[in-house]
Amino acid sequence: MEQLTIHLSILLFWPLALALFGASIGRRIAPAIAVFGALVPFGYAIVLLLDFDTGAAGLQYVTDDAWIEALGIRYKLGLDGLNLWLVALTTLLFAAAALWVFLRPVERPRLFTFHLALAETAVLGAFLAQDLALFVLFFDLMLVPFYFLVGQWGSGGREEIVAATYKLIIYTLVGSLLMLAGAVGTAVLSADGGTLSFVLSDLAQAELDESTQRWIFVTFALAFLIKMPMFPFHGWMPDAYRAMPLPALAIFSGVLSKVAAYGFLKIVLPLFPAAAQDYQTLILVLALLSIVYGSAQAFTQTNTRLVLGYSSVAQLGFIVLGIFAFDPEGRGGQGAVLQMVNHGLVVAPLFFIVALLAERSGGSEDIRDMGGLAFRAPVLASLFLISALATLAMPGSANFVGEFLILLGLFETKLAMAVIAFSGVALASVYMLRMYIRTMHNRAGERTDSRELTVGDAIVIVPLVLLIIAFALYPQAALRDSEPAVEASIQEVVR
Amino acid sequence: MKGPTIDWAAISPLVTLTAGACLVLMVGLLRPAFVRNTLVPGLTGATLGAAAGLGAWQWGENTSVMAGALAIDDLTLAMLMVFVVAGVATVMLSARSLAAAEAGHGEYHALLLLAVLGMVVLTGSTNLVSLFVGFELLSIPLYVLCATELRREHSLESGLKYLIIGSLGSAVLLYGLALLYGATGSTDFATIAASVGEVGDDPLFLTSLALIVTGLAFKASVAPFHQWTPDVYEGAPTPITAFMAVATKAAAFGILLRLFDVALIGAANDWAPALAVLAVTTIVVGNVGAIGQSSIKRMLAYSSVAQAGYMLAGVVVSTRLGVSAVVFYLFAYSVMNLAAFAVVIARERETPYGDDLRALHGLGADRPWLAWPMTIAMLSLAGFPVTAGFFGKIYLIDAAVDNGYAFLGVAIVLGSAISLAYYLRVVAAVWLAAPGVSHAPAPLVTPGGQPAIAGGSAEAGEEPGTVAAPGPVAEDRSDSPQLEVAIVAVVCAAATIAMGIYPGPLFDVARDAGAALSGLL
Amino acid sequence: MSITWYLCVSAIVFCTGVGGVLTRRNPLVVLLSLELMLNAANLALVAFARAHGNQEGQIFALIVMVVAACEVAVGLGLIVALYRRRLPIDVDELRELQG
Amino acid sequence: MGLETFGWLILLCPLAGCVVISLGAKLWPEGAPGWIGTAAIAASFASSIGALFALEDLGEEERQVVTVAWDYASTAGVDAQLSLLLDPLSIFMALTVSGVSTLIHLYSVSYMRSDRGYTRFFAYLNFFVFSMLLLVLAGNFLLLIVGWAFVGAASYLLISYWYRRTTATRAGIKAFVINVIGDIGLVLGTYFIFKGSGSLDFLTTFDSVEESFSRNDGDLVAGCIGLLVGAFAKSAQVPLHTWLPDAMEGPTPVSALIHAATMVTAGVYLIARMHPLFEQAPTAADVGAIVGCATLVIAATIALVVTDLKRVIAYSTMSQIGYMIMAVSSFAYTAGLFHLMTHAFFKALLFMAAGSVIAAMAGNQNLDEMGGFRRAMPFTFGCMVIGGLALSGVPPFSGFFSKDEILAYVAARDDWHVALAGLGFVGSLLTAIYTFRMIFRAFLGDPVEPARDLEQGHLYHAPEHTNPATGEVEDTDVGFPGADHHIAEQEGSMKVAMGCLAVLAIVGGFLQIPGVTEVLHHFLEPTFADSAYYEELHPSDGLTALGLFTGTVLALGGIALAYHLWVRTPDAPGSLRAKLAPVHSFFFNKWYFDEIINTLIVRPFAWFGRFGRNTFERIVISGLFVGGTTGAVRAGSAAVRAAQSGYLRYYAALLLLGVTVLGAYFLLAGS
Repeated sequence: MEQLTIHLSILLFWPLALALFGASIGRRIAPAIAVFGALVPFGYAIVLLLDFDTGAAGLQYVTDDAWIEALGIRYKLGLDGLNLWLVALTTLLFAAAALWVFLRPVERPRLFTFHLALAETAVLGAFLAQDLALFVLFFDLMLVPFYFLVGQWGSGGREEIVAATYKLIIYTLVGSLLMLAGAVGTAVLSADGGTLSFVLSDLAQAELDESTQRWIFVTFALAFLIKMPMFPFHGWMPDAYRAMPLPALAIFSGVLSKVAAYGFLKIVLPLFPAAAQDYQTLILVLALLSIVYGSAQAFTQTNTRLVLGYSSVAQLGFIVLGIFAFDPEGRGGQGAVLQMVNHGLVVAPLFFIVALLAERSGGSEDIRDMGGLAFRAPVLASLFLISALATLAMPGSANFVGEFLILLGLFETKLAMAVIAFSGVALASVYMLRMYIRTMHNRAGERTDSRELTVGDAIVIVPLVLLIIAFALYPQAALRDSEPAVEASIQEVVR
Repeated sequence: MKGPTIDWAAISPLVTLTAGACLVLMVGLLRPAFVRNTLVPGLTGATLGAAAGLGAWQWGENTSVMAGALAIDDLTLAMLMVFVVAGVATVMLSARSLAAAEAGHGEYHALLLLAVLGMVVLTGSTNLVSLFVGFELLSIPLYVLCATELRREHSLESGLKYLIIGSLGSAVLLYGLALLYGATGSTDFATIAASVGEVGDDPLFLTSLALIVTGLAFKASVAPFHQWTPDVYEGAPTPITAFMAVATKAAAFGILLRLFDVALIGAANDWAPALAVLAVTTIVVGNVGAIGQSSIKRMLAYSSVAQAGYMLAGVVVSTRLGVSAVVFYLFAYSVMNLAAFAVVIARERETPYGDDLRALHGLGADRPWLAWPMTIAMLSLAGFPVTAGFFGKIYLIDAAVDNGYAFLGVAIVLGSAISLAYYLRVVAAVWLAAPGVSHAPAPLVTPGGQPAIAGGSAEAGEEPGTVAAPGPVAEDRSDSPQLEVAIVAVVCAAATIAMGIYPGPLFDVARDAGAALSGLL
Repeated sequence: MSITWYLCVSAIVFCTGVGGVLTRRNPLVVLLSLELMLNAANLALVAFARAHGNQEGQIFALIVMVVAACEVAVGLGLIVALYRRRLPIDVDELRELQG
Repeated sequence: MGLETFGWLILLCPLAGCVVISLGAKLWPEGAPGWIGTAAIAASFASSIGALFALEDLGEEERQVVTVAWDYASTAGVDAQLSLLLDPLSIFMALTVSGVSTLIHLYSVSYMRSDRGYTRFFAYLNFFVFSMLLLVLAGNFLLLIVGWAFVGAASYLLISYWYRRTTATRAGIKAFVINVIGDIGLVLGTYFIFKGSGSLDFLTTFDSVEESFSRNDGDLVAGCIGLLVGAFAKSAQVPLHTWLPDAMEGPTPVSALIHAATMVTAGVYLIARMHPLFEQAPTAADVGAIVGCATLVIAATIALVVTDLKRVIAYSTMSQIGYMIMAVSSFAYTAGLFHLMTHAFFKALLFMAAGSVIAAMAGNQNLDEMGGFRRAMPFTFGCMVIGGLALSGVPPFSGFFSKDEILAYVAARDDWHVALAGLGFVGSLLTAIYTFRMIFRAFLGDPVEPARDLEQGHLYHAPEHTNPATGEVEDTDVGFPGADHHIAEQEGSMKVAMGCLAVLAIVGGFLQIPGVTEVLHHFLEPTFADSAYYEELHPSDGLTALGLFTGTVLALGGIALAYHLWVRTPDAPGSLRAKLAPVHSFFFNKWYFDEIINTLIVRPFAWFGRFGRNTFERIVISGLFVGGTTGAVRAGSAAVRAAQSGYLRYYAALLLLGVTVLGAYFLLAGS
């Protein structure tokens, strides 16, 4: 039986508490305190990572208290193989972002750091929540800080920014509001007369009939597909990516999309297996479309942010392919979990690098204004190259292992789709190299000046890249931990 | 002969309110400015506080008084709390308002107290007669209060509109009550409930049902009987608007719950579908109508229509869960609306833009202590997590799905989805719009001219000072934040967050209130 | 004599009131029409009281009269106020607030 | 030290070299990186020799050692470990690769000295060698794929080494993408095979191949075809060859190392390594043989007409690899690998010599502008001739034995393979012609200006450096081609490297003289012990003799013809070209492969992308989805606000309307 601990609550609320504290102290000190507030959870996550009982099924470090009896909502947190590495990734990226903000001050730092911290708490909450209502709560809460981050610190004209915030919030919140209805429906119908409970483990027990599962599945799927985003629900993505301040964007693209993918594995598959079966093909087709379409876009866009944005659309497509492969061995699921971590790990440094590139090309983030930047910046170039190669899942990177497992799983159940999906792998190499060459190589642009990255930049980016390499050498670490959890979450479906 | 035994303890809140009203009216006649600006509001607040205290003391007694005409039960008392909160807030918001000064503080506050009294009677009534009395006792003072800014045409217009449409509504209601009495042969809810069974398909009864639904739906501003709401809300003095938006709504739903879920529960099959349709219509109309309104008060009016739709869904399901959900939502709804209105009032007084959205531009950089309450209120109204609105919605959806009205749940979330468009517009104005509001003084109201209402005329005429530039009103124009307004905003916002983080106790209150209604499964 | 006739009369009176509210533009007349509607209700109440042989209806009717009086008082007050502000005494002119 | 230690050392030395060079980039004194790199590779070569002896110590049957570092991705029934397979084949490849690489590094030390990217160059070069060795030593499919992709990446980096040249970057991305397509083929093939065998480990898969697959089993054939796609992409076989000629954008040592000696032969190694699978799926093997044969002819024809010195050699490389692929796909493993080795020697030699000439031409690679370097550069000329003779298969040079062994074995495979062998002989005639066309045009005839300068003893320098491909002015910031040039005549290290290779190109063939020595065959036996053909497939002595004779005749004939055309009657080629205009243009445009691929794949996709960006996003995503919803809501709002007319009496009317509707509903529903 799982014994209760308080660790996760500390991990969860530390950043927010520190940020509030820092904000109350003063604008000068706030960023420093925020760094502290982000580094401690990272350390905490590392400890949990090491202390985690590998190979054990079920939750660990469980926190479980009654919160709202009237609605059967419990404050239940827990770690398992699914969210362990994602939590670590989250804390890591937020720590990086906090450092970045600390090293290159923003205006109104107190609010900025506060919003960052709120975002961290929300994301961690969504990953740790073991209660459906709690998950929905944190899932929606994630939006609030990003609304302000885009709105107040966004780049571009006032109109574009406001439009971007509207699209971002309304698109994503429409989805999650539907999910709210779905969640309540799940709880009520599962209880069916009995005592109401939102706790996931309880909900997993009750078998909803197939028609119910279907409409609830749709609500959840919409919320997650919009959040990722997947074709054709990506309408909010370009504007939001264009406007969002880069440290926030690194997190947004690195972690928030994973919450959605995680939601599929953690909630949808165990709770609505029958519906998942019914809609498998539909979702897979959407994923394939995302891969092809996202790659095509990434291949034609000239704004570096959008190249990365659309590449994420394609990468998320792969993750979803893995989740919905439903191969008996669970290879697809394993690959998906690994790939979530990988993608977060590679896309964050890329966005930081984009910021550096913009500085070196007269503030423009358009690859047509860049070129030849590698000349005096070999280190920057190699960091960029490593991240880029990892992103295009070059064999030898952990991303490759992820895609290898994903496609192997899909290959066993849906051969044709797997073959189509491979086109995405080829296209990835095209758009990532295109971006690398057009920025780092070729003739130098007019307003570019090639400078090596500063120590401050290195402090943020180098560790991330080193982690990419380390992970490439030993992806087994994550796979080992996630195996039992993945099996557990897909067993209902593949049976 | 000996008179009937009276349960003084039970009716003590009512007595307090009545006495308070008379007292305030009398005291209001005294000259010194201190009396008018401090004592009268103080007394009003005290009265409300006392009523609330007595109510709390009576909590759980669930007694029936006045020969079964009134039920002082947990539902009534819960509503009483809402009224008191709204009343106190209104008193604080009116402290420097033109309206109170023009109408005369005594009258103004006395009317306020009487309206509260009427609301309590309405929600408590278990008899058609007391229902109607309460209904009018709540309406008539409000007609007057709406028109108290005598020198502002909008105020008068809203007053008259409210009066005429309101009287029409009450006439319809009254006719309905008459027919209901005719059909069932009694004005007592219990007896009606007993006899509803056999008169189920009596056309007399059915017609009365239609008329009653209309009358009450009108007060709760349910579409398509909502049309007075935007106009009146916009025209009325803002403190009164806040009061109406919160308290009237609460009273209307109190009686809706009591009448339909107790007296008419037997005919649920007849009215439930109709109310469900009304609920959906209301949700759509309210949310859609609010989009693109430049006047914040008007926007809030439409939003209150939409919120009425949500709560009506709770009435439809006619289960304990439904009642509790509505009660909880009413609490949430009150605090978030009061916070919003408080900010509007503050900005009305310090910018030349009145209640126009421009008045909020750059508030975030300018007045964080007003910006945050507004933001929280809007997010809560939109149903964001960690605010009261979030759990309110969950509770309502829960109730709806639980009794097989899943589509109402979906309607609620779709409505909230639409509502984002205008709530976020406000938040955007607060945080994202460039500050650049000149704090030029708003156009002053010129002194002179005789106010119409007899009581008000004397002093308002003699001392235009209270109306015009100097004195407290002048202070409001200055940049100094009006403390009491800010307090209302901050407290209500804090309450919103608190309910969003630890709603447990409130859920218990709501559950008791729900339990108070007999005849529910 | 059956109660139906009383009801018919009261219904007719009620409809007359409604018609007045809908057609007349002078607020005074509108108020009068509203009075008609209330009194129609009163008639019905009394009739029912008689039919059912209990007093509740009559009590109700008495109370309604009082309430009606209050309404009219307030209404007249407002109209006077409008008049003082030199505003047109015409409900159709009162449309500053709309949209 | 044991075999396993040597195995890991082979891998780690180049890796260490790469890391050390790049980390110390700022500290190293002038020229140090070159020597560090060379030393690292030499060390790796030494450990290969060590491994060779360690392997020889073992008994015949246990000469297949697997050594595991750690679990790489072992989950959900997938067994992927970091494991090396040390057996004669892998050691043979390791020896060839590290040996040739050492010499080429040595060559580069001087050749690249004045390039500003000197450090970067050697870091890349070491990384490449590491990847190549990983490829040949890998013990399971996953690791093989990793090495496979790494060499592709290294080749990309080195092709676009002069990265300010748009031609170079374009060639680089082209090479990379085509190689990725190859990787995909490889991965898909792996999936198919894994599906049957349930294991990624080589030995496990091979041992169980009979149980897992029936002969010509559909999955197995599909899998082997997938592997072949990978092999074709890497070894520049049609139709995936178009990247190789463009790859000549890279510095000459790169062309010598990657695009002649080592990487491009990976396909040959792959097929040899997978022989148990191919023998179980002969259909796939036949495909390989046919494609190889086609390539060797097509490439040879193109090489006849190309005027770029390096591209001539590149096409000749394609053609030679065609021979090897054909051989291994016809199960003539020894012959294929033997030619792989000899080809590595003489082709690297040819490239080095060419590099020296190009340096003398100040970076100009156009044959039409060369001539008469014989007297100016005797050493280079000598090496070029030796390489040329070996390439055209003139006895007793190495190419003679290897190529003719291939043809003999292929002919002996079965009747229709004879046809392939016949085409092979045609190819060897063409080979002789284009090789000596190149040599004669570069070295004979009357000297051009650079040659004359050189005879006076000073090296020619172009007034301004231009990109030979496009003629655009070079950006000398990023190296190319360095302040001054270096030719073999003046550089000791270049002399040494070329000398060694020249010797090897002469004597390399003696390892396998038909009927005399069979060193290679015996050495490789343990790897191919399970092969059904390794011992059985043997050409009759008569066939061998015939082959040797024909080969000699064709080679000499080709040289004579070339001499006649380009030395004796210098105007003959022009008239010939005029006569055969269509054929010439067809060859000159490389059989229009690039154009076809462009129109079939690249253009449609680019169009799709633009369509998505300009049309779909605007009309559907933001138009239909966003615009549609907001539009509907706006319309509703307009309606509601229109109803809110402000007319009191309308409100009253609507209210009463509502009552009536409600009443009607109740009366209808109730009764």
